[in-house]
Amino acid sequence: MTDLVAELRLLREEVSSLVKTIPGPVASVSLRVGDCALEIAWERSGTAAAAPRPETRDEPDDLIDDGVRTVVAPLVGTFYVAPEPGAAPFVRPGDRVEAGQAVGIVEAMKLMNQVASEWSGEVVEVAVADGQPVEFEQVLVRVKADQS
Amino acid sequence: MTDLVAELRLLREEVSSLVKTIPGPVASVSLRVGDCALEIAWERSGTAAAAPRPETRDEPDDLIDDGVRTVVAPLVGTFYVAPEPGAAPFVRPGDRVEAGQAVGIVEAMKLMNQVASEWSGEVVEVAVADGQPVEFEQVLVRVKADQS
Amino acid sequence: MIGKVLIANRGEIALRIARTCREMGIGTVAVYSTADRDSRVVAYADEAVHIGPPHPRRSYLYMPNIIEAALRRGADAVHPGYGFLSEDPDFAEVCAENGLVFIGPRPDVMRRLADKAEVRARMAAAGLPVLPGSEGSVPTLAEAEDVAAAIGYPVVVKAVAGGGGRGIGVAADRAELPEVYRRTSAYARAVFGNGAVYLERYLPVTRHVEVQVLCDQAGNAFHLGERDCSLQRRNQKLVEESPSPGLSEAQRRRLGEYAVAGARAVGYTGAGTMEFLLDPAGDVTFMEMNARIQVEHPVTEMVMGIDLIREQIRVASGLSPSFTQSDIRPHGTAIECRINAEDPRAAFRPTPGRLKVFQPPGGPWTRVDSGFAEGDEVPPYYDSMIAKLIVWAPDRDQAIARADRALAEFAVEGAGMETTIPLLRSLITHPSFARAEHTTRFVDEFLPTALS
Amino acid sequence: MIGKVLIANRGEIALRIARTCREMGIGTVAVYSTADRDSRVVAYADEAVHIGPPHPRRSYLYMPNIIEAALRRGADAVHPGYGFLSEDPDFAEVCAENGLVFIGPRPDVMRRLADKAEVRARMAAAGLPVLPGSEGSVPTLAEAEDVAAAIGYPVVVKAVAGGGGRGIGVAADRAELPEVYRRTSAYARAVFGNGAVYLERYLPVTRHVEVQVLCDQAGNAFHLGERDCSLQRRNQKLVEESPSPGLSEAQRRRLGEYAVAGARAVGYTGAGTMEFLLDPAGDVTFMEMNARIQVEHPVTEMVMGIDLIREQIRVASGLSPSFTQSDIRPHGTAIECRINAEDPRAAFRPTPGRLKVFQPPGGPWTRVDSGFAEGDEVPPYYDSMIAKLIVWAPDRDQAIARADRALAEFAVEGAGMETTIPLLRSLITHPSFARAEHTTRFVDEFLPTALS
Repeated sequence: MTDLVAELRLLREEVSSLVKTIPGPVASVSLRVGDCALEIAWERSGTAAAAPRPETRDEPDDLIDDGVRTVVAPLVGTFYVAPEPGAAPFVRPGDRVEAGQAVGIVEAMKLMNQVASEWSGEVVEVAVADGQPVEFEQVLVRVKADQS
Repeated sequence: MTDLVAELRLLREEVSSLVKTIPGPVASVSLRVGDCALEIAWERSGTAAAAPRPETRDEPDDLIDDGVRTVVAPLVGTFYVAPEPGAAPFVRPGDRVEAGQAVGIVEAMKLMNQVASEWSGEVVEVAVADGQPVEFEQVLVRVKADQS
Repeated sequence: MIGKVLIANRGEIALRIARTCREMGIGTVAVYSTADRDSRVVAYADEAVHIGPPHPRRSYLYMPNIIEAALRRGADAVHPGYGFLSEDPDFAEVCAENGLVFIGPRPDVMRRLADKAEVRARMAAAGLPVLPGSEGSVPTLAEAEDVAAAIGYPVVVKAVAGGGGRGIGVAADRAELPEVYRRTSAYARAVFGNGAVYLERYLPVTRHVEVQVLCDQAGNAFHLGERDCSLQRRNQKLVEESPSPGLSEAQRRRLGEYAVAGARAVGYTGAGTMEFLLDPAGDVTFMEMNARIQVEHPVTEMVMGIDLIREQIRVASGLSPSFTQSDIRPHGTAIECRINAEDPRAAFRPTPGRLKVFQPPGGPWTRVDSGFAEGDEVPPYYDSMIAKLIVWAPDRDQAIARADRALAEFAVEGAGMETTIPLLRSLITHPSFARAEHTTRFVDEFLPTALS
Repeated sequence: MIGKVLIANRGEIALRIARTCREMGIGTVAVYSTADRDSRVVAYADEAVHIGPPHPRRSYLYMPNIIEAALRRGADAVHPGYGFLSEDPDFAEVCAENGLVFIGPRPDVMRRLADKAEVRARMAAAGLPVLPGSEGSVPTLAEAEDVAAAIGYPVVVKAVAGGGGRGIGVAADRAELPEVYRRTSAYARAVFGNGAVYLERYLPVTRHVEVQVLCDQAGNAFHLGERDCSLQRRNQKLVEESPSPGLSEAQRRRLGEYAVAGARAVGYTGAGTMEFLLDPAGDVTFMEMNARIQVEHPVTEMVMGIDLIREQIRVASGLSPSFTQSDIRPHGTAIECRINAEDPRAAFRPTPGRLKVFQPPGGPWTRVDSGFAEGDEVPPYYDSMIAKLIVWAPDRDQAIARADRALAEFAVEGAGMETTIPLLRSLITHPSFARAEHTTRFVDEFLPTALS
């Protein structure tokens, strides 16, 4: 029961955060975690005037999903772009990655944690320089995911 | 059974929290946890039911001048409706007053200050009872002013 | 005992008084001008009476409406706060005539204190050091020239009816005296309705030190330590602290004795302040006595652990204070910063308007007295002080660090609004202030650098 | 001296620690979960590091991310606050292994203190009064029955790894013991991962009195007076005060001596709390020792004029405290009220959500420690305390009046939000509290009336 509550809350929290952080009017959200699933559809309306649209014209391009996805740090530590000093980096911008492929390492408590891309596609950016400290969920690498 | 009830309640609470936290008018929500599922669809309407309409219709009548004007206390003191105890009141509702005519007295620092109407017209209300304390600019008498 | 108090003031001091009344179980009647309709104290007090339009002359200075409000609402006492009617003997008299306890000294004492030249003479007679100067007022320029020649230049020409730094002129030499005499007298006639002036020797580099006194109706007089108010800009205090840094115990004791002797000499009752100048040699001279609670009273409260508003009410009720002189021992240091809605870069022009953001600091030993809350409007009709920040710490260094920490936390924003917060931070963290070397001229000398 | 502190906590205590660090000129690193992204301390601290998702197990309790954050940001010390990792010996050890000063006692001392049965034995050996009970833990029911027969019913069964009121069962007689023994042991195994329990005689009507201690690394131990925390609901403190009303000077002195002797007996360093029960006859018995700064530490600060966080940091830096035992003299009375976002009418269910209105009180001797400001979101993942209100006054009656005044000023509103403010007001203004006759059972007995 407690776990269920926690999961539900997480689900809700995640959706709220998500909706808050993505600019522009969202049409629908669908989120599934194990047995839990949440779907929300917003009213699509010519009556869009009724909806509070604070930043409507700020970044119109964001309405179009450009397919760029992020690989984030799973924990706090130091980011390394290569498996060892002097070695070639895991990925460079322009490289192709497959889902599950390592894109970097976060060292924490002297352990090397490989970070894998969840997406298959093209590396657009390695956002953190080698040897820099990273926070939880800090964006490490941007990948333009393949159209599915 | 208890668990099921509890789960349902959780679902409901989560959905209402969710709907409160996400911006914009929601068209439908669907939430599934294990065996439980909750779906809600809002009425899609040309009517603005879903849209928050803050102050549009709050006091539309104020736009229409009903011609009622107020005579207010020029100072703090005690209001008297008549020139002396036992005498007839200066004005009664329904009476006609001319601009400059006394409608009451405010006693302050043992001085009797006659209060005159600025308006010619019909007395609608004497808003303060005889012998009551009044504040600065407190409404004493309401007059429906003549159309000019 | 007083059962219901009308608070004849506005802003932070009105709320300050209402808070203590609430804690004492005493009812409160707030009065307000149209501009203060939505102010905190109006919402806070048990009752509130609208007494007039924004202009003070027709509201907070207009006695008939205030007296009527007190009588109609059944108040048995009036607390005048500071400013407005607080030092007006006529108001104290009218209160008495209407059976209202005026929380302050007796009208005759207030009248006596309003004549600065007479007070000076009385204090000198009571053994207090006063600067060499005229005996009483100086009605002619010829007489002024004789007195100035006797006491030596530079001399200060002061309005008999002045106070708080207003109605003062300095003549560097004989050539300047006629113009300074004429100007000061004309100002005094125009502003105070009384052109009489007196002369004193000018003390160039000084500290402003004042002693809090409290006298009950049975003739007991107490002093509650001193405050240093040397951080001033054109006689407007910006920062106050207690105790005064750098005084020896002997100086402190002597100041206290002077203050009590002076208060007795004028038959004082209630809370009052004896102001002194402290010269670089450590000598003090009496300056003036203020017959009211002062803006900076909280620094005394924090180091003494005594609620001065409570004591004022006790004494006005005929009770003795809740302490004896031997209970009064200062602990640590308290500093007050006056936060004004003003633009120091534009000659301290007031910047009234809506407080879009108003988040006072919190945490240990951080006291904020304010009459405003977020969303409130600072009206343009009154003084521009929006809050007093008072901190306490075991020693002065820690108190300065705490004041700076708290000032940094204080968030105030509004369209076109500027505050003295950045200036206060640069003043209190200045090495001269840390070493307590600042004089009353420090701010004026420091300002051009601070604002550039 | 410590130059940069990582604050391994959230909410009011994180901001409280950051404020003192700022005043001391020490850099601060805040850590935060996703839910606290917009919290005050994140904005306030010099640096902030996102350490994990809302669930504490993956953020505020997740050592690797906290240690990495400290190392990566160059912190040389970690302040754990209260709760979370503050009493975890492993965390203290990991800090030490990574060259970080853990602001708290040594890991071995913390380990010792985690075993309540062993602490009890050590305190008894040091001459502190403990309730009749078992020597160490009681591994079998048969043994428990023997011990209970010897000390007399009712008896309390306590988890060795418990504390703060968790893991406790009372057996009124022999018939009840097997079930209470089994239940407490099972709870302890499930919650603390250690099912060991010990027995003590049950003390029915009591006051909860605790003594603040501070020990430096040179072996000096100081006591800073006591706090009375008798207003509790199911072992959750609601109101705390210092000094404890009704103690004689002799009792107070004896408590202080016990506290120092006890702290020495376990080799304590840093700030800690010795908890005692006070029975109606005025006798005290040792209950437990808490190896952390406590929620209610401000009441000690206010009566002593000592910043306990500053002293923690000094002592952790190897310095001695800024005071000696003879400096420590309490002044007046301080009361703390814990303001929780909970609905007392719905079994104290937390009511998280956005603080649409959040206006803390101000004015004299009114301190608010809070991690929130207006507009902030109270997340549902952590405890529901949204602010601590602490007031000081020269005596207890005035402190109660001031607390009530300040509580009345405290405006908190939000969709569906309820707070403990109305309940706190009815508790502190209750005649039993005014006369200081309340015991630890007062709230539970009074609640049905208060809420009806």
